[in-house]
Amino acid sequence: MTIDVLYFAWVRERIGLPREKVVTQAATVAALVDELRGREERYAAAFADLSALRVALDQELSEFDAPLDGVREVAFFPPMTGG
Amino acid sequence: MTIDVLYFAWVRERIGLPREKVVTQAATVAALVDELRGREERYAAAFADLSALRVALDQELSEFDAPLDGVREVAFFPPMTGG
Amino acid sequence: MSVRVQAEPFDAGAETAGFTAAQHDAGAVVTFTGIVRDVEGGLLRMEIEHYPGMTQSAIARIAEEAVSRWSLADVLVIHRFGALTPGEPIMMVATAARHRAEAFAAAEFLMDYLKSRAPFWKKEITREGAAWVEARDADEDALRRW
Amino acid sequence: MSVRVQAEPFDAGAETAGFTAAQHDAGAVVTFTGIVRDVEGGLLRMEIEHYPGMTQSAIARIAEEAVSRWSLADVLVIHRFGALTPGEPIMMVATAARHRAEAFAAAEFLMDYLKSRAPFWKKEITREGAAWVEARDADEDALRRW
Repeated sequence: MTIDVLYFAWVRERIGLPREKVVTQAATVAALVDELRGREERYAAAFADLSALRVALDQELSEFDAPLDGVREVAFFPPMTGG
Repeated sequence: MTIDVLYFAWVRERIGLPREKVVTQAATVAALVDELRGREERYAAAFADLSALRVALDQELSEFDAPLDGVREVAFFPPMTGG
Repeated sequence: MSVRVQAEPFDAGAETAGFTAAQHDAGAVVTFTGIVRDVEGGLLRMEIEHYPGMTQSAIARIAEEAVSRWSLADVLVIHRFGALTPGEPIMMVATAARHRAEAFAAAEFLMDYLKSRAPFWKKEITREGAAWVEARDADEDALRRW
Repeated sequence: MSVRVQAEPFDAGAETAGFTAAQHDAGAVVTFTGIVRDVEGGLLRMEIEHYPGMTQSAIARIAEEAVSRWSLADVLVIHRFGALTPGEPIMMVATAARHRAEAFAAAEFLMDYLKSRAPFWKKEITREGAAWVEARDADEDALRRW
């Protein structure tokens, strides 16, 4: 399947791009993260500490152990600092 | 001594005037209230239930057992409803 | 710190704009505006009586207490007296602080104390007659949390 | 209920005036305005990044949650993104209710959730460099009270 993967804030800066299409068979967010980590050092750096990251599936906050089945858009970012 | 006595809200309406000068030897607010009650029915009506009243001495909230010594202005009114 | 007791209407928007623009080190501004609500029977007007010699100083003391409890950059209190019609602002408070928790807490504290410790009395005049607004136990209870 | 996510500046005073004037059965209006504070080293600008597809709906859901928890007459949320300079309003919330306790509680709830659950990220640019603002544990803790 092909998923839109989005990056925000310092995750975007470390990886060096705001979004990309990723072809993957990963069953969960965590499995997708493992695939991305294996790609290049900049991905490994961005995903070094999952406790410092948040994930949204199709624009809803989710968890790293959530399944990717049917998901079209995954976004990774640090804890939010609005307000 | 002569004290300015002020009335607000329904206390003012029951007694029928906003302020008056009162010559008294009352030692406490409660003693002054007793004197006023004895004057006329409208005073007795206004002071029937002290738990429904508040008192300020020289423009500071006080208590009915407070001494009147040196006080120049006494105000009686119902619980406040500002804001 | 600014305390105004006045018969004239005020514009809550203009007051908020002026108060906010005057802040240079505050990250948080909270405002509360109290508005005359219509009541059953149809409110013709609300009359607010106050104790002129005491009102300003009583409010100033409440505001000073707020400033001493929280780290506030600024405080504004405006309270009207006289005749008001439904929809008109009765009063407002504004607080400015570095962080939101302080600005919120101070604004709630000011409101709780103004409700029960500032010498104002409200009378509602409807087609059916006039009645003094009674103090609510909940308002007196609200003071205990501070 | 109105939610606006925008790059353009807004006037907290004009928004407060408009929001207040629109209320017909509310006795209480609370507003919160967040302002860009200067930081040590001198803030040149703050850049706010957001997640366009998610921001509006995430805020709307928080506002709907507030409406379901308290009896609110109206809610307004405005949040900016892009480049801001010290002294500029970042965001505001306004709540209207019959009584003040509801308006205050809902405004604080909205702020707590917007801080930690709306997809915005702040970056501070000073003469010494640029740094992403880190989320504070206190902001995450604040959610537990609701």
